[in-house]
Amino acid sequence: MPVATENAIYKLLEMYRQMMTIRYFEENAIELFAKGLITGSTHPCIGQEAIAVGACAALEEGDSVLATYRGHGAAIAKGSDPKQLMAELLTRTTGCCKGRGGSMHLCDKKKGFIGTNAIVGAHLPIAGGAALAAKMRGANRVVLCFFGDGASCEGEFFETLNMAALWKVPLIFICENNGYAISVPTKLSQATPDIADRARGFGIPSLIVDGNDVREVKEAVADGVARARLGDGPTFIECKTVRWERHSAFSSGRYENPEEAQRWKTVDPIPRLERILLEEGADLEQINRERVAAQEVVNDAVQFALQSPLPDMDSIYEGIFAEA
Amino acid sequence: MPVATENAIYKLLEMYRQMMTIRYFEENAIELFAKGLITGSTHPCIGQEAIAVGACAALEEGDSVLATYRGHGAAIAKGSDPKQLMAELLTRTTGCCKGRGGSMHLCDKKKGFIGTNAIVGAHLPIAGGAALAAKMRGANRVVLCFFGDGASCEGEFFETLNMAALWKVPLIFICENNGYAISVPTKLSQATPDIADRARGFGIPSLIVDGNDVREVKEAVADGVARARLGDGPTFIECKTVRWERHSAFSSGRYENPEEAQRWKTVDPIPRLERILLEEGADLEQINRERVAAQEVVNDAVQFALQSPLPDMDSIYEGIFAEA
Amino acid sequence: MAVVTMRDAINQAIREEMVQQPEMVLLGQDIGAYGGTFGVYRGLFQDFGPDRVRDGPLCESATVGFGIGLAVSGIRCIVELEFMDFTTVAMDQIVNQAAKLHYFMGGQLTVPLVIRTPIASRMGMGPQHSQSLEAWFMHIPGLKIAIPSSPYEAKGLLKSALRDPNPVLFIENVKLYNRKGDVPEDEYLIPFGTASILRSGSDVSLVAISGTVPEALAAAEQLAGEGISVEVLDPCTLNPLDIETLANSLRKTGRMVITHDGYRTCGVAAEISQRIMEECFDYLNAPITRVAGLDVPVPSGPLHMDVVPNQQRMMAAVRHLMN
Amino acid sequence: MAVVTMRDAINQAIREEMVQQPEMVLLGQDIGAYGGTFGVYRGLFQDFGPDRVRDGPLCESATVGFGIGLAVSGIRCIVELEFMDFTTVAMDQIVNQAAKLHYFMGGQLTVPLVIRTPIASRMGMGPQHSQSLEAWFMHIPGLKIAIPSSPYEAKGLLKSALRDPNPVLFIENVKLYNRKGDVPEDEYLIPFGTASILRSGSDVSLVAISGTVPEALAAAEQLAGEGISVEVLDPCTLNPLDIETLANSLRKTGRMVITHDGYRTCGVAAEISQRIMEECFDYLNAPITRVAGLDVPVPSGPLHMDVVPNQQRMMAAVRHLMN
Ligand SMILES: Cc1ncc(C[n+]2csc(CCOP(=O)(O)OP(=O)(O)O)c2C)c(N)n1
Ligand SMILES: Cc1ncc(C[n+]2csc(CCOP(=O)(O)OP(=O)(O)O)c2C)c(N)n1
Ligand SMILES: [Mg+2]
Ligand SMILES: [Mg+2]
Repeated sequence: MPVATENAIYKLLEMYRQMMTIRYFEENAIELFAKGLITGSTHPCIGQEAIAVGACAALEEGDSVLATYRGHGAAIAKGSDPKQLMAELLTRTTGCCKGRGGSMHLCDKKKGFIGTNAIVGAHLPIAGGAALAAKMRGANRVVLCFFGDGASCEGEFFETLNMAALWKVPLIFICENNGYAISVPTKLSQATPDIADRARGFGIPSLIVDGNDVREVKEAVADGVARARLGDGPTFIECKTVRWERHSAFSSGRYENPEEAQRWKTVDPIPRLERILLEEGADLEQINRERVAAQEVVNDAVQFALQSPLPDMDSIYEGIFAEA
Repeated sequence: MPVATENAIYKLLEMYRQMMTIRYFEENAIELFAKGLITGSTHPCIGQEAIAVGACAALEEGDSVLATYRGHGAAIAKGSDPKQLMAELLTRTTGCCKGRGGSMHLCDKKKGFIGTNAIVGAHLPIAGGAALAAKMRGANRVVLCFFGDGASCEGEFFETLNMAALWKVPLIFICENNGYAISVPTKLSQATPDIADRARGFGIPSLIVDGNDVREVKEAVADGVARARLGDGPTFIECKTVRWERHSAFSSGRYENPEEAQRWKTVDPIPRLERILLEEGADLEQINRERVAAQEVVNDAVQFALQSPLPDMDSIYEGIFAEA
Repeated sequence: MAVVTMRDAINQAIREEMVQQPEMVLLGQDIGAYGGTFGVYRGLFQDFGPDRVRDGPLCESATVGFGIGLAVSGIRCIVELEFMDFTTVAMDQIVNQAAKLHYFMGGQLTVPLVIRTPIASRMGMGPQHSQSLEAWFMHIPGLKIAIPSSPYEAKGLLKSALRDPNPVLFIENVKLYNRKGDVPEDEYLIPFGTASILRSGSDVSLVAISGTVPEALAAAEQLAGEGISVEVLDPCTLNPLDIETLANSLRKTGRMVITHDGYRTCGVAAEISQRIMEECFDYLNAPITRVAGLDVPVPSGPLHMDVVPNQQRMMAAVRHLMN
Repeated sequence: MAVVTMRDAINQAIREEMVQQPEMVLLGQDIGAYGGTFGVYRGLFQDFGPDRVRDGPLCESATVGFGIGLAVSGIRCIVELEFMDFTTVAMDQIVNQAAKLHYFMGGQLTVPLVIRTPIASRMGMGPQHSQSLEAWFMHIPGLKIAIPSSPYEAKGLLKSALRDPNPVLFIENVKLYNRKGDVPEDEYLIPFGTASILRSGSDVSLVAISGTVPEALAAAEQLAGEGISVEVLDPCTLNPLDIETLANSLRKTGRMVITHDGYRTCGVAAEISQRIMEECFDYLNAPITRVAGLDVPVPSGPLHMDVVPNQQRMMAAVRHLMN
């Protein structure tokens, strides 16, 4: 049985803590929504934590990330403070977007988290433009963009594949194929099972990974990032995963088959990483320590959010335009 | 040297006459535009006649066709009366669209020519819907849609590929890759040379043909049509061709390299078909007879158009809505 | 008469027409077993099957385009766009294709297509899920527009839309889906271009659109207690617009307030006001007043409820006109 | 002062800012060696090269999206959309992204993006190439809008747009590209929100937008001969809108005609009229009148010239107000 170096274990434990932070964060969000503290809706990424964490682990601080409304995990993995994120979910003035964005619109520019978007597919070309900016500045930075299987039917997805390939921008496409767009299973939205095939048609190196294996995700993304830094352009990575929860706390997006949903828990990326950790030589105590730390971070975030004020109407007209 | 049956020669001669009709039609349109008789612009398909003619030769009367602003040839090949088409270019009341559509908006519903469109890419999903209608009615009808290399960068193109493959609609995609979108050469609009690759990513059978060889086009389309009639869904055919003329009579869309433009004349599909005809056993007299017939048809169309009245403002509010 | 929700009234209209028009097809996302994002389609997939209730991929533009292709082929179609904000990804198909084909093809093509989409302005779903964009479409010749506020209106107008050979934008409202009201048991159709007088009054005309109607009625009720008699009107359709009924009300009252959730600037209120000024200038006792959505991207969170008009703002506007 | 065409004035503004802002990028189609669909970019590709003048594939939505991505990364960008009608295929990026990101991201992102697009309403290119859709964008908070009618305005406003940290829709007009006028040799900027009084007068205020300005001036000239003194105003920007200058004119004249090529219903004239009514009700001697594009899909052929306002219609409206 291979035993990893201490450094490697440390990195795995860090990913583990991040995944647990995301899991707790999302569980709390669902609860807070149920209590009426989050307006509109909230879209948990429970079960998909390995993708956000694995992908962002392959990045450096100066790299950028864009994600969807289901991107709380991406924000956390990119290093955003869960306090400001949770406060944003609760639309408090202390939120990363001053409480205007809410659950679907997170942003933490300083951390390179350019943000989440609530129009399916719309952030893809924006990510492309950010990647073009990175390329033009020649600073070896890359941009990573998360999106779903549903998004990969929208025209903008293809337009972005084409432009990204043409202009060889340092963009990593991360398709989180969780099998559903709200209630629509992929078999009702595309004729072929693999989305990666489509990117290949543009000449973009494309691969499929097990999105519930954080190491596999990380390695694939690291390769893509390396290519991008060398100036070799975009990479497409389809991460097969499952969506455990309903589409959002507001809309059910119920599955065709409840047994299917049950089966998905067997692929939970978190126990899977625990097994890997034990195999690699970590002990249970180390694992528990990270779990507790994650729990604390999220508890603090919830407290912080709950204690923060809601914005008032006095500020409503502020910041429609930026000052010159 | 293979000598074709009389029937085969007859069919080739018919295609020849159609190609010549289109050529003369377009030459006249350019002239009429220069005289100020066509407002806006007009987009000749000179040099691309083999695609329209070859493709439509593989259809039956009840099948439908959609095309772009560069679709005068498609309309003629689908059997529309050049008189009404030319009258429409001159926006006369006798035009197929009563003179409202003009050069970019032709339609001849009775002939199955659903029409041309001036928004690049927009007619593709409309063609998809028409194909879905054909499928739902189960009458074994197919729909054929022409579009350019430029259009194949627009999101709607991909959305339509996806839906057409998914729902297995009887739609033949005919990409007229003439190397340019106005002034933009394909090398500046896509990373890979072949558009057919993209359709393959959706699981659509895709092939590339010499778009200047009317027989090759016809055979490829006939295969696709056969598949579609069997219920096997869409086929994608990329026809490599060249655009001889400026993009339109209004905008130059000049080429990077004037020699290139000269070279293109060497691939003219019309002398090519003449050679084929002679090889297959037709004689020069037969060929000339068709040429003269084409010329007459176009002359008559021009006369008809010029003698027809322009619409007046009294009718301007008529027909915004259809009567129940 | 039966008391039903607006959601059910819409469902009934579709169901009835699905039966009467055996070729009619529904396109959209989440419209299959799931029954539509807001449950409007419940039961239809089960009863009419996957060929007629076609759940599909997430591509609004091509979905509308397919709808047009069906329609020009003679198969009537309803496309659902899940939120009105997403009309932005299908604008060309709606505006340059559906609305114009009949006219510019010289009448050869007709487009019997109904596009249903709900306004979600009072849901707190943030800037990309809260817009009330009816003014955009009213700007475009060739599109009929229905924007009902009651189950009765919704059913009768949708049935008319589904018999119309033209493209119709049918604008619903998430906040009204649970609104209940009487709906006749027997079949009925409401013609486009007939405004409803929801309450008569003599001092001020209050024109309310879609989600603002319940609060407009409440405002009128409360103002009645203060001795101000408010006439509440709902245009029901924006194209055609029944300007005559609105103008007659103005001729009676001399004062008008117009309220809608859509942004104030270049909203529907400006158009209605201008039409009234053109027709009844001499009857105006005071400037026509707008109580509209504020000109800001709608924030998430509780503030969104102050961005759209509420009863207080409507009452304040009416009282101001009375001074 | 030098006499230049509007096309050249725009070209100058871009060229000057390309020099002053070494990171600024141009995106679009046919903007390379070809010099832009209507020649506005002539010479820029040659002088600034393919990295900064990026001719690209035909996909307006992603092109605007790339522009936003550059802008939020701090690289100012101009996207050209070849005809205003094609804004329809990029609406989400313009309306739900560019316009709103700064606000809903709590100020973290700024979008220094200029989208240039020409109205082609007087070209006879038919229903899908003739629209003047400025009212749509005026409806959306978060977008600045410039719509100049002279070389002087165009250059000064575009330079301001190119220094503004916000998204600006810069609306040009194909018919005006060859319009000539004086442009200062020295650098100048025109601030947004300042209407121009193009001719002063005392009887009627004639507010003209974009392509209607030359005929409005001709109408005023001819009416002067009939003894009617017309003040001609150009708002120059629609967001912000300089309502004060227009209102002051109305307070002086008591009568107003507003003219634009855009469709009449829900057009910009309705908004301006409503704002004037709200601010100057007591000064109105007559209803404000619109001379707008007719509410029909613009046909190809010579008829299109009667679908948009012309000098005759403007004069008739003014004369009517004087009776
Ligand atoms: C343009 C657009 N259309 C529809 C929606 C409504 N919607 C929100 S999420 C979603 C499903 C997206 O599925 P997918 O891309 O697979 O992401 P997932 O939710 O599975 O993470 C839909 C249809 C939207 N927000 N934007
Ligand atoms: C959505 C849209 N964008 C831009 C244009 C302007 N335009 C008209 S034709 C054309 C080039 C299209 O090229 P392609 O699809 O290759 O067809 P071709 O003209 O070569 O036949 C462009 C950019 C348009 N009409 N519609
Ligand atoms: Mg999904
Ligand atoms: Mg081409």
